[in-house]
Amino acid sequence: MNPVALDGDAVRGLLRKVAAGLVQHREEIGGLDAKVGDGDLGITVELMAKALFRFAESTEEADLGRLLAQCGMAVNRANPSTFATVMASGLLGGGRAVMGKTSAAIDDWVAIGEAAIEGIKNRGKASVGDKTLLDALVPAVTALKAERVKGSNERTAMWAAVQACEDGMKATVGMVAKFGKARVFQERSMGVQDGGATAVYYMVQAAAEYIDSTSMSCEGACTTRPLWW
Amino acid sequence: MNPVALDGDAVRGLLRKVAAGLVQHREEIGGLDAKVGDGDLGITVELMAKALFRFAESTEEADLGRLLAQCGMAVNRANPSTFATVMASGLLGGGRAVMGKTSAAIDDWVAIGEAAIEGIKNRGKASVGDKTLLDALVPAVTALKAERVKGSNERTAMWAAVQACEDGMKATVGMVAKFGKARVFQERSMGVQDGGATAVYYMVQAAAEYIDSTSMSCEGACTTRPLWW
Amino acid sequence: MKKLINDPYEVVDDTLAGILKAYPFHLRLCRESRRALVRADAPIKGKVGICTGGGSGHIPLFLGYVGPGLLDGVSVGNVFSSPSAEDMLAATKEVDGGAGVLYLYGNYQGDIMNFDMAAEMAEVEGIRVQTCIARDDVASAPRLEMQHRRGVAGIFFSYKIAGAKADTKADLDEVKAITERAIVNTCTMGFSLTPCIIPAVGKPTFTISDDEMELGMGIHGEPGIERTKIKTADEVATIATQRIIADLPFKSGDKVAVLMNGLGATPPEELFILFSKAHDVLRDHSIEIHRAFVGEYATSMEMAGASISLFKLDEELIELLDAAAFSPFLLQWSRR
Amino acid sequence: MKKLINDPYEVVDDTLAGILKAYPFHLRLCRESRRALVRADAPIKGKVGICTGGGSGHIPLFLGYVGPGLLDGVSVGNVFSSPSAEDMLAATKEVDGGAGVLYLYGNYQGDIMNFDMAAEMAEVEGIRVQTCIARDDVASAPRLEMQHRRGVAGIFFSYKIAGAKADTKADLDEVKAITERAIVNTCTMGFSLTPCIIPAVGKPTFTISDDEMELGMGIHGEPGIERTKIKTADEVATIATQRIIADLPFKSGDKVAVLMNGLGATPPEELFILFSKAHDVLRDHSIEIHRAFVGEYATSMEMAGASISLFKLDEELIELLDAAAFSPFLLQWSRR
Ligand SMILES: Nc1ncnc2c1ncn2[C@@H]1O[C@H](COP(=O)(O)OP(=O)(O)O)[C@@H](O)[C@H]1O
Ligand SMILES: Nc1ncnc2c1ncn2[C@@H]1O[C@H](COP(=O)(O)OP(=O)(O)O)[C@@H](O)[C@H]1O
Ligand SMILES: [Mg+2]
Ligand SMILES: [Mg+2]
Ligand SMILES: [Mg+2]
Ligand SMILES: [Mg+2]
Repeated sequence: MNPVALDGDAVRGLLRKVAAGLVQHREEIGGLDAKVGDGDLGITVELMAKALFRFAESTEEADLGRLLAQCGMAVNRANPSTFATVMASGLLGGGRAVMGKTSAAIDDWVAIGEAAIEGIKNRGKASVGDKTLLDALVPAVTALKAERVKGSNERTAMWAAVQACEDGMKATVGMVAKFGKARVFQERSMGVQDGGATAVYYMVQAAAEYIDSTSMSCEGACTTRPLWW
Repeated sequence: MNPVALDGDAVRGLLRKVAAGLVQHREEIGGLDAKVGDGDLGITVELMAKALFRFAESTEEADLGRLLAQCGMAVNRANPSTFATVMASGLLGGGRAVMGKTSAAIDDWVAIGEAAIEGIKNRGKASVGDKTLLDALVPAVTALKAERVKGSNERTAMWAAVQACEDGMKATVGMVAKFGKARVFQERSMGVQDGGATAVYYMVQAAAEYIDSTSMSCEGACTTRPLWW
Repeated sequence: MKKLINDPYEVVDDTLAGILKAYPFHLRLCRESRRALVRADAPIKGKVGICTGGGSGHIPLFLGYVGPGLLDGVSVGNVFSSPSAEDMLAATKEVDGGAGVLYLYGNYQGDIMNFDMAAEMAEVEGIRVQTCIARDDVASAPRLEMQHRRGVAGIFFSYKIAGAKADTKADLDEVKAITERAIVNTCTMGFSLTPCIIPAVGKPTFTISDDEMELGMGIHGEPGIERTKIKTADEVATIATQRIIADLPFKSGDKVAVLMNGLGATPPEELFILFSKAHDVLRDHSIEIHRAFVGEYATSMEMAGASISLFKLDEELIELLDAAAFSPFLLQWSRR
Repeated sequence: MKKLINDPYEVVDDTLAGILKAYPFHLRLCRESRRALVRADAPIKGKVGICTGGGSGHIPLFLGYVGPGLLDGVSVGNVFSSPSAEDMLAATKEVDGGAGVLYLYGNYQGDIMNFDMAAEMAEVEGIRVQTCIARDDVASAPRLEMQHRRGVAGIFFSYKIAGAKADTKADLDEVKAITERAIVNTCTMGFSLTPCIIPAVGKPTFTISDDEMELGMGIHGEPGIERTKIKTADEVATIATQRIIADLPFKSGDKVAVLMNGLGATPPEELFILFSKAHDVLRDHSIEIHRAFVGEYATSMEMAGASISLFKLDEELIELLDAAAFSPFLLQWSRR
């Protein structure tokens, strides 16, 4: 297997794949937010997915840093709920890590992930353990980095990240929410998996699938309008 | 069987009996008004019954004319819906027919009935055939008068009135409402028995039962507070 | 029955108690009735007094329309039933400032019979009374049988005109004349999605399936023109507006005031969505909106639905409509 | 889902279209956003501009509080979600009359993050921005953790105070200071009987049995203190009023304004029944009601329920509360 590097087109393909993954799980994610929140997270992920897809279709930007930053603005504009705003802050942060680059290899992925986490923490003030999407995202990036240090290939590294992400997501079940509309549920929020963490899990999973397909040279799988459009 | 004449006490007994008869059929009557009206007739007959009962308990009036007029005011005050206002107009009218009297025999009953009908027509402008309580009340009074002319005794006359009242009530099923909130239902009001006519039927039936008991000297049957109080 | 009440039979009296506690500077109870309120400063000497009344369950109708530039007195009955003639008389006596009293209320038989009785009693007391009966509901009878039309939310415009005219110290006949003009110039059509519950009855006044609505329904749930599958806001607004335009009739260049009234459970958002389309239909007929009112002006407790009223204006009516007025239940008269 | 709408995804834009058609003399759309409105006469030179915003589905919150003596600009997001920072910036730019802009909105994370971003962008444009965050919901956190309290209907009082203060041409820091005082002096407790439906979701936000209610519920259906069997109006009003009195805390002789707010489907009659009891509880604590507001001031679409807010007054706050103001969505400011 050759090293995988993503250029602008590949990132656009990845965004489409992630969008499709989100929409597929819209009901499940919305249902979790309805249990301990205001129930709008399903709409948010749907609108976010549409925004990602539309953005991927409409841009030709080659600079990956600008591409991610613009993507963040598009996501925030589409539906500026907490989740989307936090994701937008992550994209804006992540973009900063690859500003000026036109291709991103696995080292860049780690840098993007770490910068995204920083952007999210700056905006939302939450930490790991507060029952937010950070509980899924942070372990995923940590695992990716660890695999990279071990010298694993991209597919192995990504699937390790998916596994860590899933564990993190599942761990939110036992947490008490400290942020957002779920906060007031206090102990009642225990036992319900965090909706935002769940959404991140499906995004990371979709990304891993895209890397699979890319590294096996089956790009183009997601370039036609998906059924749910 | 001796001729039956009603004094103030007897009229009070009769009012209580009528009140009990109304309350017993509150649901049925209200249900009819809900089908072609605003559904409040059940409450109206309940409040009217309570007012009748309370009035009968609270007055010592011997003049039957004044007794009926005061009863009319009490009914109107209790819940001045169309039905109660029309009934109040009937009681005010009926009272005029026995003003100054302290006892009413069957001839007076006929006179009260005819004057009540006039009072109701003056206030409400409806005629027989318009699908109102007049369609039950007018045949009842006509039958009572006819029996009186034939020389029937009070019980026979009253039960003939009940029969005519029932026929009149049932005939409203086939009529189209010309007055009140049922009017707008137009043809849709056909097939539903008139709630006001139904209430009058149960009132006339209760009156006949009371005459039965009176003529068999079992007064006092309704002097204790009824269960529904 | 999900209601925030105490005793279903005390709903009206509890409501009146709350109103008097909330707005003691504006309203006072009548001496001779627990069911009649008047302006705190009634009677206004030399001004025609205006009284309304009707069944409870429609706030701000009727209790909310008492105030400067509006009405002087009001009596209410039980939910959806008329007040008694005695209640009406009590208000009449306390609002007469020597210039007589106008009765202005909706076209319902129970109210008519009781207001007529009250007027007879008032004449005995030496108070001159005239009567105007609002009948704006186009769905309840064709225009040729206007005497059979129900009075619904459009009475709001007649109230405003009568109140403003009386404030000019016009005499009783003049106030009656312009109020009649306001009544004839007003048409309303309603539509409902859900029933309401009379507290003392405890169950819905009618049933309707989850995918149905009633076009032309009255404010007590009286049926209208048609029961149909739920339509979009645009469809409903178009049907209602066109029906009213055809009825009145309006011609291009006319000026109107529009009332988009919510029946209770319908969110304000939906009223604006409906208004948006009504506006476009009027524009397409070159009818000019002088002024719009969007909100709850005549409710039916927790019923979901709305009504649209058009009020055809002329120079004098515009001046009276725009005149200052105040009630703590309402709204927006302080400027255009 | 029984709603009078067109496309569930177009509810917000259709609503805004209706508002602009209904009240063109009062409001205009911002040049750079479809989701931001300002006073028709904005900016007012030399006056601090006040902007609010938040999720849709709460009318008259937020759109209805723009007008003379109140706010200058507003942006709204989708139902129950924040507007974007760009929408907020668009309004900010159009209301700045040179004296800076105050952001005044409810304590929700999505709104905070976006308003913070907007403030950063506004500073870049040379507009000074200060922020006040309303947090009046006693049920959402104890007083010691007031930074975690949700903003609910009581923001109404902060709006009025901020608007009246800005009208005196006070500077940005002065307007911020008194607005903070209004926020700290306001407590609200809500209670709900039924859920509401986000149009694009199409099903209720939560379920609750036919004989249950939730005490302390937030305006998006967030849970509160307790789910219980339905209580009488008197019980609910007593619990809520006492909880607020204990929280603020009030002492005998204090003056307050009271807001009895309907969440949407609850009839006005029930609000007055609730108010009646709240009044009596306050009287028993020798707390004087300076002024009462009963009606729909912050809704949650078709949710049934209500909230009560107390606003503790002092001389300056009374003067500002009673000052004239106007919005076509409201009100009763023309006199006391
Ligand atoms: N401060 C925060 N930092 C990071 N993520 C957060 C934060 N607060 C909430 N979240 C995430 O956002 C999700 C809820 O998003 P959303 O439904 O859009 O919120 P809201 O409806 O309150 O705007 C939560 O499930 C959580 O994962
Ligand atoms: N003009 C009338 N004259 C006599 N009876 C009438 C008249 N109009 C209606 N009614 C009777 O009144 C009944 C309805 O009474 P009610 O429910 O109190 O009316 P509402 O709810 O309109 O006040 C009808 O069933 C009918 O029998
Ligand atoms: Mg949410
Ligand atoms: Mg009826
Ligand atoms: Mg009735
Ligand atoms: Mg409402």
